[in-house]
Amino acid sequence: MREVLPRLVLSPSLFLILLFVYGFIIYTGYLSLTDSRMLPSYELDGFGNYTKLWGQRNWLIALQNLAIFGILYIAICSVLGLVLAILLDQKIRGEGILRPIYLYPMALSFIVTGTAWKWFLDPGLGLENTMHLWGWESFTFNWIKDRNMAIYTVVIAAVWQSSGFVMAMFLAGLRGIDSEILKAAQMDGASRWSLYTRIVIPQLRPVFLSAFVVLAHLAIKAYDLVIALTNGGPGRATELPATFMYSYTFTRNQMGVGASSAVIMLAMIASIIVPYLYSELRERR
Amino acid sequence: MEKLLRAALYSVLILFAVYYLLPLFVMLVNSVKTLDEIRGGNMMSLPEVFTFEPWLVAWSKAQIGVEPTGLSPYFINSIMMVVPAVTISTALGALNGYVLTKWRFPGDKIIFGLMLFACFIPFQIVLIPMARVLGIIGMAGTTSGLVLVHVVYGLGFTTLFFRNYYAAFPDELIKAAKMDGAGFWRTFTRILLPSSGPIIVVTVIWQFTNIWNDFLFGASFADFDSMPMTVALNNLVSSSTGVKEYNVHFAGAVLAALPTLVVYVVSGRYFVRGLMAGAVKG
Amino acid sequence: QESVEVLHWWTAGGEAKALQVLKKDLESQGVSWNDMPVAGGGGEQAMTVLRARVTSGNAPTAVQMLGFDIKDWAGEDILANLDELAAKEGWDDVVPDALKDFSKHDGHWIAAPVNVHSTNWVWANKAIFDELGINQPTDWNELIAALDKIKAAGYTAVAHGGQAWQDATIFDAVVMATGGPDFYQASMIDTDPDALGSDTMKTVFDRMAQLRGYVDDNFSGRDWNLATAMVINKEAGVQFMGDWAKGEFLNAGKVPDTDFLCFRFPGTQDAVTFNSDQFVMFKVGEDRQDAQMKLASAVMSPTFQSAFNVVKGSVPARTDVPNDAFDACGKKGMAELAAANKKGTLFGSMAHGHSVPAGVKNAMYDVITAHFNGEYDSATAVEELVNAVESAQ
Amino acid sequence: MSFLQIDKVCKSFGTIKVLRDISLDVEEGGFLVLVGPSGCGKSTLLNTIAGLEKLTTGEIRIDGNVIDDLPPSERNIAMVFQSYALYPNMNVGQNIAFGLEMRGMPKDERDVKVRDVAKTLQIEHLLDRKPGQLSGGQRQRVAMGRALVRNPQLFLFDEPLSNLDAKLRVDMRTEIKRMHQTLGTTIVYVTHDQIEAMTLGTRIAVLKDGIVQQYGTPAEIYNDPSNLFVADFMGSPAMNLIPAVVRGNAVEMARTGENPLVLDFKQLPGDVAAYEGRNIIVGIRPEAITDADNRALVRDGQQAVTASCLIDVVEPAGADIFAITSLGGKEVVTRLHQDWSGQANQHAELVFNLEKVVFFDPESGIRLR
Amino acid sequence: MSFLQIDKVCKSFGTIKVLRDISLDVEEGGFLVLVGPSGCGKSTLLNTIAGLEKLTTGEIRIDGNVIDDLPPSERNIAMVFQSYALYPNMNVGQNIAFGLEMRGMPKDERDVKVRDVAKTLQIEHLLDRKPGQLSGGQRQRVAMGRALVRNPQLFLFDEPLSNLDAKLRVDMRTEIKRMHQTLGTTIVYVTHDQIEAMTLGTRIAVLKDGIVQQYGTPAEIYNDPSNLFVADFMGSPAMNLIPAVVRGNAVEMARTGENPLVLDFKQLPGDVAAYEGRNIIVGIRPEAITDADNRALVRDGQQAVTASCLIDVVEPAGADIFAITSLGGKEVVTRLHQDWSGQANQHAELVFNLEKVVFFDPESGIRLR
Ligand SMILES: Nc1ncnc2c1ncn2[C@@H]1O[C@H](COP(=O)(O)OP(=O)(O)OP(=O)(O)O)[C@@H](O)[C@H]1O
Ligand SMILES: Nc1ncnc2c1ncn2[C@@H]1O[C@H](COP(=O)(O)OP(=O)(O)OP(=O)(O)O)[C@@H](O)[C@H]1O
Ligand SMILES: [Mg+2]
Ligand SMILES: [Mg+2]
Repeated sequence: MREVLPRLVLSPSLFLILLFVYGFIIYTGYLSLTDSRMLPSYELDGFGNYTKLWGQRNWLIALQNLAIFGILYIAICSVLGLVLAILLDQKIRGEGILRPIYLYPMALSFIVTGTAWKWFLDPGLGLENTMHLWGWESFTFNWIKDRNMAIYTVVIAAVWQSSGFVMAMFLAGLRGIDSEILKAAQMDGASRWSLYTRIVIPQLRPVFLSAFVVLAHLAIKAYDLVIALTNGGPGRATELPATFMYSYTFTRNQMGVGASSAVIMLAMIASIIVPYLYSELRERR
Repeated sequence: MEKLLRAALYSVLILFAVYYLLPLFVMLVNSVKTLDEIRGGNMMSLPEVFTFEPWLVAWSKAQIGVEPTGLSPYFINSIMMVVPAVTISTALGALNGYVLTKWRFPGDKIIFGLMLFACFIPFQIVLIPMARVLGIIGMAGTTSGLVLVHVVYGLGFTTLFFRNYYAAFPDELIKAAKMDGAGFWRTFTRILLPSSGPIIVVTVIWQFTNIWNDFLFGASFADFDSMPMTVALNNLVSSSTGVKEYNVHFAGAVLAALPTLVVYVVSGRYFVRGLMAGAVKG
Repeated sequence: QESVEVLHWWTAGGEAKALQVLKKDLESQGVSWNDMPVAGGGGEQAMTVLRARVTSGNAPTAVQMLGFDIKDWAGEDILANLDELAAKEGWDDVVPDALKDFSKHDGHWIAAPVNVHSTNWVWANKAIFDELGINQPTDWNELIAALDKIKAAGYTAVAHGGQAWQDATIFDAVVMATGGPDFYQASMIDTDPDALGSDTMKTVFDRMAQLRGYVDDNFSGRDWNLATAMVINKEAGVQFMGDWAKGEFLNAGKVPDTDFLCFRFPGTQDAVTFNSDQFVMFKVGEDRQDAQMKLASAVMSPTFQSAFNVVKGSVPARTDVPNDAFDACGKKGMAELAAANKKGTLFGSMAHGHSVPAGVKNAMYDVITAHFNGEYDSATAVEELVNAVESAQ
Repeated sequence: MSFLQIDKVCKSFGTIKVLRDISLDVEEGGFLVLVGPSGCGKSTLLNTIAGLEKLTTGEIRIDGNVIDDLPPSERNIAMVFQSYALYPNMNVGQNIAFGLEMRGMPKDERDVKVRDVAKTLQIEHLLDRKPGQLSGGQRQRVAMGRALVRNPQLFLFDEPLSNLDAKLRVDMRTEIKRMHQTLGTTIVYVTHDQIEAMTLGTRIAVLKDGIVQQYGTPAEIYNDPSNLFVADFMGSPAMNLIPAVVRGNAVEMARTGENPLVLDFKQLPGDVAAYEGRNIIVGIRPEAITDADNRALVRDGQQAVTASCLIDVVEPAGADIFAITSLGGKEVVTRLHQDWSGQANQHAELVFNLEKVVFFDPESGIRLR
Repeated sequence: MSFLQIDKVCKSFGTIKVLRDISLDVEEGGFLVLVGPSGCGKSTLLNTIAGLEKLTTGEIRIDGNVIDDLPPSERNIAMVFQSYALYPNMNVGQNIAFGLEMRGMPKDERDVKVRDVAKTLQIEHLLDRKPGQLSGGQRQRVAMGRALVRNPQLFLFDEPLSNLDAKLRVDMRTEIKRMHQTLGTTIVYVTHDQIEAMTLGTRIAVLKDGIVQQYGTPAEIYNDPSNLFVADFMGSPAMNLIPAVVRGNAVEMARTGENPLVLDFKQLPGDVAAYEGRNIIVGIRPEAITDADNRALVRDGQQAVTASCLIDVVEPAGADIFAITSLGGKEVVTRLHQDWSGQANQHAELVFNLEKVVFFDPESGIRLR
């Protein structure tokens, strides 16, 4: 009896998760092997969808974009988050005001801020125009219109949204470092620079790991950001796997291809998350 | 020298504050301009003619569907959905965290791993099968259906938060309660729950913002009478072939974001601290 | 009480007001209206929602739908049969054949068409035309000449928003203007590989590239109404856009023929490419069928068609609606629609999903947009077009 | 028959054997202290008695009744934890009353009991405070109160004083001792602290790797350790364990640059004879080596040897002076009178109380008697 | 001139005065121990010496040079922290070498120095390990190594042994003592542990609320406390502080149900005369009251009084037996020989060593001499 009750309590959640997450993953896996177009069909079709998928130029672009976006996004967020956290950790007056300012973008959805960002980045309306109006005529900032640069504007907006959150994580990490270690380093004659590069940052390794996992999954799932900002354009220049999957499944009536791209995405996520989970849960004991 | 450094430090921090505030500033400034001024003017400039009209329109007059209802009725819908969804997912998360840390059994880690991985699935893939299931159990298009969906996909995070929090909760307390004769439930309700303040706040904020901001599920599974705020906002801002009233859009956007903004700013400090306790440490 | 639930994406002021006419009408018959608006992306969002609704077995009574989406849904055997009502009200006689192609499936009525938008319009700033002494161009060369003039005068010649569907809207017109109705039929509707890969098609792409030269640098991602605003504000000379653009002009207080001009894309004067919003009726329980029929009937009533389309900027799907309430552009549109219907030059617009299924359409979008943004030269574009269409089918 | 009988108890976590065949008996009103290095299984044994862990094999009986299958709440056992484990959300009164409440005692009755216990422990004025507002010593008292109020058959204490500072620890130790004497309840008590073990226990069990090394009265454990481990483990400063060679009835301990120190016994224990000419380990506690003026530490009739030794380090410790010399290659700690006036690096006359010397086999570590 | 001079140092955090007018001198090669209750400002004082905190007023001089404005790295001071503060991301060798590296010493030179220090501390085999893989004692050694390698003018230790278990603490204590004797460096050392303070320090400063209560040699502090606070604070078990009444050259301590105990002095200290017939506090350390057989604890020529007292509690503690009796309404702890064979609740003959008795004013707590 004592042993049964806890499992009983856990079981509704487990049931929900198994059905609604893993059941659906299996379902999607199955769909990716069928000839589903507009609505699910259950006729098996082999790996046709996968061949089709990898034949799509858009898919390759999406993957390439994801690589660019993911690397930049994760790198910039981490660096910026770390720098901000370090700066904020210098006994700043007004930290209580700055911190929520850095953090609040996480609370807003891009449904809300997308238009503002689009405006801000638009050369005709936003920053460029403003600079022109303020007299800096030669200023140009038209990345959002530039096929080669548009993906970087997605990075800018995404960094805006998440870097504050990463900052908070690093701040937590910094605050957790034993103050005696910092004192010891001072006694050892470490300059502020070597204090951080040699002593503090190496100790933040676990935070880097957590931040990486959070950011990586956000990068792979990034959807409304792109839709709100560029809707995949100019051309297909900012297509990402998530937008690709959505558009093939729901607007192009190629559900099979969409499902196969979802399976690939899941595989990518799993390849990042599973090792992390494994190490985390093993360490615990 | 030291002073100079300090000044530079503050300038950098304030510069970043500006970066983070810009979009909000754009929204706020343009929500109190007239449409003409927006069309002709500088996005960053302060309004020449200050008008509160767009806010009123967005709240109570804007065309969301056929009727010019404004966002207000959908606000209510969102509340009706958010409150139970947050409550239930938080409660389940707390129970799961409790069992996974204090009533461990073989395989509990695998179960936790399964729940955690669920945080990471892209939601687009569940739309179709979820719709089917909702239809089968007769919850399609209802607020309770939406609540169910949000509970399911919030479970991973709520469980994670509570698990990490309770993991730091001394096992000796549980043992003491057992010695005192408290069973599974009473230990939970009398000992753990009353001490879970910080993590409950974190979880509630997290769930609240996520559910409040959700668009995909709201659009897909809601009915005419259960449509949440975000969907209404989307109807307001992204109508396809009509005239775009940007000032109203921005006002509406800020209105829709208001609850989450308030929540973040008011309890931001608690949130960061709780996040340390519950999430960051992995 | 009887009720209907209607899924649509008409949430902007004018559109919604137009729908209210319908709502009031139904309510006067004791049928309540459950509104289910889902805006965004020309109904993309709504189609996703519809899919979820249908999958969950909770289909709405009626759904606003465009072109091939209707055909796709019709294939799923979940639509209602309106034959009885159509026979009683004689829809067959008043609805153009090209529309019926979508409203009927296997010979059965499944949808009630609301309007016809024609997409091959040119919207011009009259002040600029007058100032530069430009007449309405009637063929490609005149168009280029006019655009050159406008450009030389320092205006943006073509106001355009760089979104795939806007690119494709121009493409439709250029195909029609370059190859004529038969070529349009062969390439855009029948997707005949020979037509798609023909030299004519290469010319089409060349002309697209040529037009690209008249667009300002800042076009990418711009919403169509912002482009319209450029014409209204005398920043740009012309915009190639469907008739919904008229609403923007009217809203800004402009008057047809005095402040702005509307005319067919040069070289397509006789032909009309269209898209048509229709209310597709889904199978519902017996208790709700009566209301559904009332809705269909109301949609098809001439008064509604007139009232709605006056506001919407489009023309009625029925050809027998009196044109008294319409403005100059509207009257022109109605006349030309009727003419094209008679002449057999009324074609579904590829850009708006009325000529090919969504998959093919999007494949074409990809090529057109890529080419318009300079990723392909015209020869490659032709090649890619053939490939893309083939693999999407 | 003993009151608490722990009979051949084994406990494994997975494949790790944490308790191996533990048998201990405690008479009613007895005070059993468990000591041993960290990880030796002390807490695990306590948890098995409490019912918080199921034992793998063996049996535990209280008053003759096997309790192995009873849940903790039905065993009538109270436990005080190292961290006190006070419920942080309840005030002191509620903390103490919680166990009674769970057993369904009505509120007025509870209140009376809580007030009684609080009075005994002099924490009446704290009843409305939350644990977070208490000092370490006060928390400790509340934890005791929580155990006391239930009036259990058996008390378990898991290092209850280790979180207190030295001064408070001494006070609370005395208090626990007094409580035990007043109530006469049976107690099982885990500690790391030598003095606690010696002063509180009626019996001490020394554990290592889940095995009982020795079980006996404090005096037995201290004066009569059954092996090197126990000898080394109990007592602070620890017993000096000096390698020596047996020569007839004497043992010789090497010194660098001097003649060996010879301790001449009237009669060595029987076992030692077999080691003639070979190495053994000689065990002498610091207080059994003292300065010559302090001779009376060696009581009348006890054998003693006086020798001059080179003092390496002098550590005045207030009440005593610890002087360190070197014998058999080992540092040897001696305890001298606080008024002793010798210096480091000089010779001093030291008295070795031979009655207190014990011998061990150098390989097996077993005591030679 | 003293080597380290702390001259009227004050330190405030905001409005809280943490150090008030502290003046302490330490000769070269001296060993100053700071003791005092938690929060009295010990760590703060250490930090000001190290330069980790700026002092508010006052001056600190080393070798005659004022160092107040030098940053920590230029003071040539090394510090060992309670938590050891090893850099977790570096191995032992890197930890030890870090200070040298920061001072720009070339790698080969560093390696030689690190190896030397590691050899001295017997941690050569650990050089490649990370701190996480070390035991408490090993970490402690590494922390010492890090300080030693820089060959500083002054060592600061902030409770360096408090995280070690009792056994290891004793060993490391001896090692620090030896290191001090070998190197002859000046040391300032903070501890909570009485024995550490007594055995290590050449001087002890007792702090309370940021004020120096007494500054002197360990023997002075222990035997000659200047007020009640110091008397009570130093020594474990603590000094017995017994209310008594002055009658001529004797003091009387009340006993329940018995005649008062009278301690008859040859000559009371001068200050005490003024208290004739009034209350004073008599301070006697536990080891100054012992059993009659243990008389030699009272050395020749020392005054002593023998009296029969009722023993309340007996606590055998291995090396000694602590017996508790009651005088002047207080529990009085006495330290008896381990072979003493009395029982609780019986009378025993106790000897009071009058040479060791001190007196205090009951109100002000000031020592009467
Ligand atoms: N639940 C458990 N699962 C697996 N191993 C455990 C568990 N609890 C304890 N152990 C192991 O059993 C051994 C004994 O643990 P126990 O806590 O009884 O030691 P202890 O003697 O109380 O030590 P300490 O003095 O440090 O409290 C340890 O090696 C520990 O790692
Ligand atoms: N940075 C600071 N800001 C404000 N107050 C401080 C700061 N550091 C210490 N204090 C206060 O100064 C007083 C002395 O602290 P300090 O750490 O020196 O005490 P301590 O004697 O070392 O105590 P412990 O024995 O507990 O280590 C305390 O009351 C503490 O709260
Ligand atoms: Mg333990
Ligand atoms: Mg301190």
